[in-house]
Formats: sequence, C-alpha cells, structure tokens
Amino acid sequence: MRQLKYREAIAEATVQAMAKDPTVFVMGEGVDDPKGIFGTTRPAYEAYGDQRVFDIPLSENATTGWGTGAALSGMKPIMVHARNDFILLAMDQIANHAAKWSYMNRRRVPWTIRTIVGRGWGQASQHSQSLQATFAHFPGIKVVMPATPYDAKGLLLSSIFDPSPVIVIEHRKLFERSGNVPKAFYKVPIGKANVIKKGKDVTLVAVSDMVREAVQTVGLLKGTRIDVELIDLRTVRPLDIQTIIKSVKKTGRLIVCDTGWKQFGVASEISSQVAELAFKYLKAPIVRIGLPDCPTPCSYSLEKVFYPDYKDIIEAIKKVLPEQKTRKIIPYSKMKITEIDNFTGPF
Amino acid sequence: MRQLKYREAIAEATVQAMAKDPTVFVMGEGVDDPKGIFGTTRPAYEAYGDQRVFDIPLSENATTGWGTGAALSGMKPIMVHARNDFILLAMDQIANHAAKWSYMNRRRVPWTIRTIVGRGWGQASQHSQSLQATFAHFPGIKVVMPATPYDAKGLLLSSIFDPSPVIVIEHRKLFERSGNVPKAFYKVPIGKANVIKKGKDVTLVAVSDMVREAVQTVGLLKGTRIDVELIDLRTVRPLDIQTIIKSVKKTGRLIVCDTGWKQFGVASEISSQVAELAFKYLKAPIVRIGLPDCPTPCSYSLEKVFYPDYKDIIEAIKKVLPEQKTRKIIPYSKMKITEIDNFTGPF
Amino acid sequence: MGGRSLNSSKGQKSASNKQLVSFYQTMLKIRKFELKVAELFGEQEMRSPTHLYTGHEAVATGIIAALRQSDPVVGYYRSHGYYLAKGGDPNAMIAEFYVKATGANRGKCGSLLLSSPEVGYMGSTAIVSGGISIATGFALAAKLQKKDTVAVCFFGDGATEEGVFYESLNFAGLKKLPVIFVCENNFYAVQSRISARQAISDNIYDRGSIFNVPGAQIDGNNVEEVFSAAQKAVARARSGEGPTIIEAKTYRWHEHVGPGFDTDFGWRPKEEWERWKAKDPVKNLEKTLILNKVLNEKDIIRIESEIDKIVLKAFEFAKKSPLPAPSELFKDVY
Amino acid sequence: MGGRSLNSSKGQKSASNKQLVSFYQTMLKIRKFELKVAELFGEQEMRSPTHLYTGHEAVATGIIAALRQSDPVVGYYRSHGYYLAKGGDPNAMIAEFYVKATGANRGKCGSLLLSSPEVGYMGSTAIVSGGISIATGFALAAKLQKKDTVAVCFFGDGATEEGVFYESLNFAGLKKLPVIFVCENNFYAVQSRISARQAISDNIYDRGSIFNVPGAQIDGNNVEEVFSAAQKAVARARSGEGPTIIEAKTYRWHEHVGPGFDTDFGWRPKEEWERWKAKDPVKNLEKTLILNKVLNEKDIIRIESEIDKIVLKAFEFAKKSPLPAPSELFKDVY
Ligand SMILES: Cc1ncc(C[n+]2csc(CCOP(=O)(O)OP(=O)(O)O)c2C)c(N)n1
Ligand SMILES: Cc1ncc(C[n+]2csc(CCOP(=O)(O)OP(=O)(O)O)c2C)c(N)n1
Ligand SMILES: [Mg+2]
Ligand SMILES: [Mg+2]
Repeated sequence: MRQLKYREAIAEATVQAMAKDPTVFVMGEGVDDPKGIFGTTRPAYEAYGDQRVFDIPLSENATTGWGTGAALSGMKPIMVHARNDFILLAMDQIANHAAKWSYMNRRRVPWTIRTIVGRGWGQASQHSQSLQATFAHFPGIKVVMPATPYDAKGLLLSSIFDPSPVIVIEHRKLFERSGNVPKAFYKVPIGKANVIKKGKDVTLVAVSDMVREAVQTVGLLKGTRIDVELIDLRTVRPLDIQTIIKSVKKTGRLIVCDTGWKQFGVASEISSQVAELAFKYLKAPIVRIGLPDCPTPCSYSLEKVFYPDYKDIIEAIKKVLPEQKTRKIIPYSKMKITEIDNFTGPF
Repeated sequence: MRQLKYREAIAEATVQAMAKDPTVFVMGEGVDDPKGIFGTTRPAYEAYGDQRVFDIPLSENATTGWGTGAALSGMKPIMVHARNDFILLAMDQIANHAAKWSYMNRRRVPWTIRTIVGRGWGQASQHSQSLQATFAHFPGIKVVMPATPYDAKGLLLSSIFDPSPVIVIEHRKLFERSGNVPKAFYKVPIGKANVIKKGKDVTLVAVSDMVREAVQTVGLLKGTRIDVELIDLRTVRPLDIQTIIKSVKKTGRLIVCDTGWKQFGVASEISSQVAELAFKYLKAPIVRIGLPDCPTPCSYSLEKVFYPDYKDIIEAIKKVLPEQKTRKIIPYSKMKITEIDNFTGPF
Repeated sequence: MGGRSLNSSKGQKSASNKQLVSFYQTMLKIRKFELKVAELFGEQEMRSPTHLYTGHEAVATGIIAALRQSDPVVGYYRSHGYYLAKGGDPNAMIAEFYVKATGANRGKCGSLLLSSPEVGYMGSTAIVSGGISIATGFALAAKLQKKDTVAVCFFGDGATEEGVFYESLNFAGLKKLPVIFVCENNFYAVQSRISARQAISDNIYDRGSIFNVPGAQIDGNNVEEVFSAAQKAVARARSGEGPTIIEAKTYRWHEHVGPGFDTDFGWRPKEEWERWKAKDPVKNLEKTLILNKVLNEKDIIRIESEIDKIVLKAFEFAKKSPLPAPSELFKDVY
Repeated sequence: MGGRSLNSSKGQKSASNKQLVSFYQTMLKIRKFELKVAELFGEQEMRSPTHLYTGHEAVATGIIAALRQSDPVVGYYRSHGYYLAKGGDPNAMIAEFYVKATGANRGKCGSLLLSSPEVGYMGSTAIVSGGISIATGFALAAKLQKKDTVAVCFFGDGATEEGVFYESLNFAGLKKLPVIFVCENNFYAVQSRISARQAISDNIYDRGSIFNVPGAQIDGNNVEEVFSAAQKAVARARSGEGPTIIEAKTYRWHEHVGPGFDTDFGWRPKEEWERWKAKDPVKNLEKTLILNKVLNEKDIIRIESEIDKIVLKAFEFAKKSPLPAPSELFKDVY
C-alpha cells in the first residue's frame, strides 16, 4: 500500500476536502508559507490560491469567532494553530460560544480547528502542552487525536465535514512518521476507538503519540506470555467507552496512557467510567499514565523524567498482572528500543 | 457564635486582609458599586477608598496580566469576576503565564482571583458554568471552593496570603446562607478537606454548593441505618486525596458530588485516584454525581433535570449499599425538603 | 475617516414618511412589550436575567431598517429590540421569556440569549464582546462567497474594552469586510461609568481609524439619524468598500438587569435620568410625526391598540404554552 | 500625540561619548554571543527553540540604557538582547542554552524563556503578546506603591494584532501608568508579512492615540535615536505623565527560529536582506565612533577581545556544567 508521512496525509486530506467542497477554506498564521505548519497547508495553497488558503493576523480569540460566523453562513472553515497552547487565548469563543451555539440557536457550527502538541527538544512550558482534557470538558465540542498517518487523513476529513465544531489535536512527534494512506477520499469515524491488536491479559488504551510508545512496548513484550489488547482511542470526545468496556470485560485489567497531564485528564475520565461501568470485571487497579504534576521543563535531562515511555507502561503491566505472567520480561538494558528520538529542532 | 452570611464573610475577609496588609488591593468590574459583586467588595471600598478598591475596564485577559505584574512587584491583588464563565477569556494569562511563572522564573505570583458560579433562575449556558476542572488541570494554579460562610472567609484569607496564584470559586446559591463566622482573622488551610460528619457506611465527598445538597441528604436519611461520612472537599487543587482514601478504607464505598460537568471533571479525578490507591478496599463501584453532558438550559423545567439533587445522591446510596441497608429510606414524596430554592433573580 | 460622521453621502436617503411610520411602529412595539415585561416581571414566571432595552429603541430600529432580512445580525443580552426589529415572532419571544417549549429558543435561552435565525437575528451573547468576531465571520463568509450580504453586530460601550473588538476591527479593515459595528454607548456597564473604564471615553466611533475603519458618532435617540448613518454604512459595505463603526449615544432607562431603576438606590443622578427621559426616542418621533401631520391622534390610537393586541396575544400564547419536556435537555447539543 | 515623534523634549539628552562606547560594548556583546550560538547550534547541545536577535541589537541596548536596573523589563522569546543589556550573567545565559543546572533558569527555560529577575529582566514569554499586560501590571504596582519605577515591555509587530495589546493600552492610558511599550517592528511574524496581517501596517506607534498613549516611530537600527526616544518616554513615565509606545523599525537577519536564513529558501528577497544588512546597527555605530575619533582601531580590537573572552568563558562554563538532576523536576511549581 501507498506510504505517506503523517504531515503529508494531513496535507492530502486538506486538498481533497477543498476539491470536493468549495465551501472548505483554510485560515491561519503562516498557512501560505512554504515552511508554515510543517508543510501541511502549502499544497492546498498551491492548488487553490490565496482566496481559499490565507494568512491572518495573530488574534486567536477573534479568529475562532470569524470561523464560527463563517461556519454559520454555510462555509467549512479550517483554522490552523501551530501549537494548542495558543488556543487558550480562544477559550471564550471555543467554550462559551461555539460549544453552545447549536444548543442555544439550533444552528450548527461546522468548523475545524487543527492544532498541534509540541514535545521534546526543549519546547518548554508554553509550547508543549497537550490540552485535550481542557477542550473535551465542554459538551458541544468534539476532540480527535490521530495517532497514525491513516487516521490523520481520515479523521481530518471527518472533522471538516462534521456538522459540529471539532478540534483536531495533532502531535509534532508524529509528523515525520510514515504509514499506509489510501489515495482515495475516506473518512475515519469520529467517536470510534480502534482496536489495534487483540489480546486477553490486559487492555492498554493510548492516545495520540502514546500510541506510538504503546506499539513499541507491545513489540518489546514479544517473547513474554503477555497478551496485550491495544486500543487507540482516536477520539477524546465523544468517548468510545463501549469499546474499552468490552475489552476490560475480557481482560479485567486496564492501563490508560495519555499525552496530557494525568490530573484532571483524559486517563482519569476513562478510568472513572470503567470503574463505574465495569467494576466487577476489574481484577486489578486501573493505572493511568500521563504527565506528572508540573509544567514542562526545557532541559532534555528533565524531559526524560517528565515524559512517560515504554518503561512506565511496562511497570504498569507488572503492577496489574500477576508475577508469573511478567516473569519473562527482560531487563530494560537488554531491550532493543526502536523508537529513537531523532528530532533536531529548531522548533 | 456569631452568624454571618456567606457574602458577608467574604466582605469581612477582604476588609481584614486589607487592614492587615497594605499591599492587598481589589480590582474588578463594579467592585466599587453599592450592588456590585453582591455586596462583597463595597465594605472594603468604603473602608479603603478608590486607591485600593477600584473599577477596571472589561478586559479579563489583560486584567489577569496586570494582576501578575502587580503580584510580582510585591502586591497582593484580588481580582473579582462576577461569573467564572468570564475568565475563560483570561485562560492564556492564567494557564500559560501565571501557572508557569514560578517554575520558569523562580518568582512567585501571589494573586487571588475571586469568581462565582451562577446557578438556576435561568442563568442559561453562559452564566452558570462551574469550571473548576478546567483551571485545576494546570499545575501552578490552586483552586478552592468554599461551601460555608466559615470557609468563605477562611479560605479567602488563605488565598490572599498564599504565595501562589489561587482561584477562589464561590457559588451564587450560597451567598445568602448564614453560618458561624468568628470575628477574628483566621485561615482555613488550602489543600485540606473537611470531614463534616463521621460515618462508617459510605463516603460522600461534595464540592461547593453540592455540600449544601449533601448535608440536606444526610438529614433526610436520619432514621435509616445509613451512616454517611460526609467530606467537604474545600480545595480542588491541590487535592486532599489522603483524607478521602482514609475514609474509603473505612467505608469501602464512595460517592462524589461535583457542581461541574461530570465528564472530565473533578469527580472523575477523585474516582480514578481512589480506584488506583484504594482499589482493594472498594466494595462497590464509585458513583460520580455531576452535570449531564449538555450546556445549561434556561427553563426551570429543564434546570430541574439538569441539576443533581438529594434524589441523585440517595439513588447513588441505594446503588452502593446492600438492599438491607437502604430498605428504610422513605419515599421521596414523604421527605421533608428543607432546601427550597427561593432565589428570585434578576441575576 | 475618523470624523464625527462619514464623509461620503452615498446611499444616503432620508427616510420617507411611510418609513418613519414603520419605524414608529417598531419602536412602539419594542417599548410596549418591555413595559408589559416590566409590569409582569414580579410574578416570577419569566425566570431569566432580563435586560430591558427601553431608551435604546431607535438604535435597533434605525439600523435594522437599512438591512435586508437575509443580512445576519448578532446582538447581545439586551436583545429584545434586535429580535423584534428584525421581524422575529412576538409570540415566540414572550414564550421564550416564560421559558416555554414554544419559545424562540425552546426555553433554552430566556431573555438574554434570544435569537431568531429564520429572520436573520442569528444570536445573542451574554459574554460582553462575544458577538463581534462572529459577525465579522459572517462578513468574511459573504466576501468569500461573493455575496453582497452585510453583517451587523450590536454591542455596548463596555464591549469596546475587550481586545477582541480591536482584533476584529483590524481584520475587517484589512479584508474590507462588509460588517457594521454598532456600539450602543449608554455610558454605563452595569453600574460602572465609562470614564472609570476608558482612557478616552468620547471616541468609540474613532477607534477604527487606526485600522482603516471609518466611524460615525450619532444621536442614538434619533431614529432618522440612526437610519441615515446605517444607510451610508450599508451602502459602503455592499459596494465592497468595507466596514464601518457606528457609535450611537443613548441611555438605558432601567437598571442593568431587571425592571427596577438605578435611581431607586441613588446610584444615578435623578437629573441625568430626567434629562435623557426627555429625549425619549419613541415619544419624540411621535411628536414629529404629529407635527408634520404624517399621523394624527387617531392614527396613534389605532397603532397603539394594534400593538396592544399583539402584546396581549403574545403573553396569552406564552402563558398557556407548555414548559419544555425533560427529553429536550439533550437535544441540539451537537 | 500621535505624531511620528514625541513633542516634548523633556528628559532628552543626547548620549555622551562614554555612553556611546558602552552601547557599542553591549551591542557587540549581544552580536558576538549570538554568532557563537549560531556557529555551535548544529552540535545539538543547545536544545531549545532559539530565536536570534541579530539585527535588533540597538533596540534592547538603547531602551534599557535609559532605565535603572531596578526598573522591571518583560521580553519575548527573542530574549538574548534584553537579558544581556539588562546586565544578566553571561555564564548563566549560555548555561541555560545548554539547558544546564547552572543556567539562568536552571534548565527549565532554554533560550526562549530566559530571564534574570535579579537584574530586573523579569521574564520572557513564548506566547505572542503575553508580556504586555504583565509589564502593565508592574507599572500598576509602581503607581499603587507610589514608586517612580518604570516598566518596559518588548514585543514584535505580530503582538500588536492581539487584543491584549489594546486592552493594556486603554488601561495604561486611563491610569497614566509608568510603562513603555516597545514594539520591534521587523515587518515579519515568522514568515508572514505585516501587510498580510494588519489593516494599516505603518502606524503601530500611533495605535495608542485612541487611548491617550502617545507614540514615536523611530529607526531601531540607530541606538542614539532609540536611546533618545527611550529617555523621553522614561522621563514622561517617571514624572507621572503616563505611558508611551515606541515603535522601533528594525530587521531580523536570521530565520524566525534557528541559525539559518529566510533567504536560503527564497522566501525573502535577497535585495531586502542586503539593504538591511547595510544598516547593521553594530557596524554603523562602530563607524561613527571611529569617524568621531571616540575610538580607534586599537580600542575596537581591545573591546572585541574582551568580549571574545567573556563569550569563550561562558561557553566553557556552560559546557562543563551539569545537567539538572531529576529532583529539579518538581521544584518551584508553586
Ligand atoms: C466578558 C464579560 N465580562 C463581564 C461580564 C459581566 N457583565 C454583564 S453585562 C456587563 C456590562 C456591559 O456593558 P455594556 O457593554 O456597555 O452594555 P450595556 O449593558 O450598557 O448595554 C458586564 C460587565 C460579561 N457578561 N462578560
Ligand atoms: C499567541 C501566539 N500565537 C502564535 C504563536 C506562534 N508564533 C511564534 S513567534 C510568531 C511570530 C511573532 O512575530 P512578531 O511578534 O512580529 O515577533 P518577531 O518574531 O518578528 O520578533 C508566531 C506567530 C505564538 N507563539 N503565540
Ligand atoms: Mg453600556
Ligand atoms: Mg516581527
């Protein structure tokens, strides 16, 4: 099958959406520049010009309102922000207005916000946040987080053509990764988690870039007896809790790995819903993996302790499974790590 | 003991803080007007005048930055917003700046934001939100929610003199309620939950106005054999999870009642922490009580289904306790409700 | 640009007598509906924060008269005037105040978030300044769609302190968007005086000058003047020349929210209130119409009684309408 | 008010020769530090987004020279110039770029969030416009405390599109706060041209006119002109007359972030870049100093070698410093 990078898949989805529907347009700071938004919007600019792909002022709150007004007028705006930290400036228009417009006025707001999580290489506290829980707290908003090039395209297309406001949170670390991406226009449904691998011992739910880490971890556990069921959450709101419950009923064990802060985060929500709906199936405490309770540090020595990785997942597996199951896990020093961080900046 | 209303307790705390420390000042839209902020700031204005209690423009994001700059210069600003919905406009300064300043620059930001949750009487979707989970997601911020006049004074005084940024979320429904309030300057520690009533059957944790409802419910259960341990959370961040764990270890059952949305909310966080740290003590699934997954409607007929009350708490109790324990609960129609909503607007 | 009025006289026509009568009818309708709301408010059946528009009627009326019904309007919580001037159904409005299932917003909004998208009153917001960028977005769509639609946003003086106002002015000026920013400057935000909030409190009309957005400061109690300014701004916008600010000076008679008066508790000088009451936009238009012999006393009585009937009918409709069923709670979230 | 320069000449003194030499030293220090950073950047040891200030040196230098060390300054991610001009420790700066425990921010900030509160460089922000309201807050405190402190905020042209800029101008104008808003207008935000973002792109200095905040537009590559404008603004602020905007036109030589050049991939016209390079603020001051016989070639060599030593020492210090220990992670959260 055809391979594309995550960023190329996003670019292709944008062009295809615009080809299909003349009401789709793109606005954002730098969307027309050759390097802008890591190359994801330039192909659309080249194909459709500056009437449908245009640069805008740095005014995140107003921009969101411009999108809402345009969406209510029959357009399908895609607003692009290079980091999700920046749309905290737009919380009023996102949460007080777009999220409630349909409920108040029975007119839907079909916009899409594309935004990106930065991670690593010294992004520090204001360029690295992963704020899905903040946005997902508000009914009326949908939040998706593609983890693969396939989903990056399919979820973006679903979002653009979804009648409600959707925030697509991409992940900077995934931009250069390749994967199967059909050339045709296709959608990945919003609100449907993806069972990447069936298994019977433990359910591992991961979000966005943590799917990458989870896949690596499953690989590292080959040769042990541990049969992980791996679920890519894909959508944060609406949560596909049924797929998770179904899995936990089988495995009796749950680990949730999120890219955001653990406290008041996505993993907590999933954990609490499972503990409520599948309590009697649980054979061990649910383990949440997420960011520790501090802002993002800059130094790589601190990033290493700040960001969870396969070791945290394996420790969690050891915690939830009986000792005889985890006995065969080899020491970390002997593991062949495939996911090496070769990002070199400058941004 | 001396009785004060919740709003009088806030007013008294403000005056006492200003008397004690000349660096304390108050700014907010309408803080100097006789009706403004429901009378909580006017006494301070009368005592200290317009140099220390002053009206400001409607500029929530900038205002927060003004507070941060002033706090970094040795002042102790109290910023007041009549609804917490409005400070979504200030998310950038709250979450990207104030929350991270100490971590980045090793200089602390001792400001206080006072803000209020509206509820009922047709406040509708933009004047009724209870956004503690949104703010509490960010390390660096503290969030307190006083439920009684005593705590309204004591927690506000702690917040004003706390070296970090603290958001005090008050509740409109509590403003006219009376309770014991010592005249002296006193603090209620941030980060410490309050065990209102000891019990051994089930732990009931409530937040803000839900404490009121929980107290009523405990009253309604008098005459049954159900011995509830009632905990007023008081502080949302940092969470006093130890007090809750200790209680759950004894009761084995937990119900959490929040004033905000259930999904991605405070109850989910508490539930997931307890399920992680006290899993083997749990005898029943944890039940979360919070707002259902939609914006706030306006009509009182819909508010009635939207807002949880003693019935929801009693249903939860029936769910977590064995039937023989709950048998004596009388029908709702026979219960003597003491908490009657006599709010008459207009705001 | 930047003067107290627009220089161009393009699109300017003074209102015909027929138009003036229709303005009078609209304004009187708004007034009478609100009088009734104030009268019945104490019954505690219209349970939502209610911000009366009384005193401002000429602004909504004069501006909206210069628009087509298809032109989108966004307002704020002081919303009754926009709704009625745009042609919203009076029964549905009062039913919404009674938070009934038959309300314009099915009981989900009440007075402060009223809308009627069917007639182009797209929405109200209870967040000060919240509608400004949205209206700018309507204008952006018009431009992208090459339609000659004109978008209008109404907001108060307080809203001009929020950054989003300037963000939107810059963008509208940059892209020459067909949007009209109508500021109803009543000198107060709740009880707070404009001089306590704004560095220069007499230049709202001129705040667009730094963004290529011209402005006009007008007497918001004079519907002819409002209509004339609106026509100019609409003509500018429709012909692709871009946005305009209209600052209409006016005065709110009632307290910020609710049917009482700020003079009741001594906040506003009684004298100030009396002075503005003398500038009653409805009564003064009525006087002019009689003076110019456009209407006579009998006509007035007829118009009054027609409106009284509409008002009565709307309250009857509202009172006997059912409350929303619980199943309504989860409708239209997405 | 609102003209291209401030009318008042109060507080204006042209820089003495001694001052000019000190400006030259500061500017050269900034330049040389950044040259070294650019040179060693490829080693991948300074791992954080690094926004070079090269080309802008006269702005930080001229403005900060008019301040006291106790006057608080807030900057943005293009932060090296403010840090050094304010007197921050060079060793701690480079150690911060190497994200070491000995860094100015203990490895928590890297290049883009550098600060040194000890010398009044209070903080940088990586959120465009984020520092403007905070600096205004410093000025508010000064006013409340009746101190004659002056606060300064540096930001780019892009930041003037964010609403918080106008919110802060209004408040500063209203309260006559001692704050100076310094906009370094380099015509670009990342790769985006100012004309694509601003309705009027030549009037940033004048944006305060609607809020009673006067402004001056100056040549940001001429340190004498910067210093002179700063002195006037500082005098205004210290004497209680209120805020000022200084718009310094300048040019960033490097790409937005990192040590490369926008001309590398054809985004900027080479000719534009060459034209600005000819206006090199450091070289031009050097020429003037030599021409006016304030310094001779030997002096220059001495100054250069002194700075080279400081630079070398700082990199040595940084390289041999330890990385932060894991226990540092949870320090200073509250
Ligand atoms: C963002 C925001 N801040 C504060 C409020 C509280 N508030 C409600 S109405 C109002 C006054 C606004 O005054 P103005 O814009 O002049 O309109 P007016 O009520 O005078 O017509 C305020 C401050 C709000 N609703 N939204
Ligand atoms: C609120 C916000 N929006 C967007 C960005 C992304 N961004 C980083 S730097 C930059 C350009 C800002 O340009 P300007 O203010 O002119 O400063 P310059 O880099 O030219 O010195 C942008 C858009 C950001 N950091 N913060
Ligand atoms: Mg007003
Ligand atoms: Mg720039």
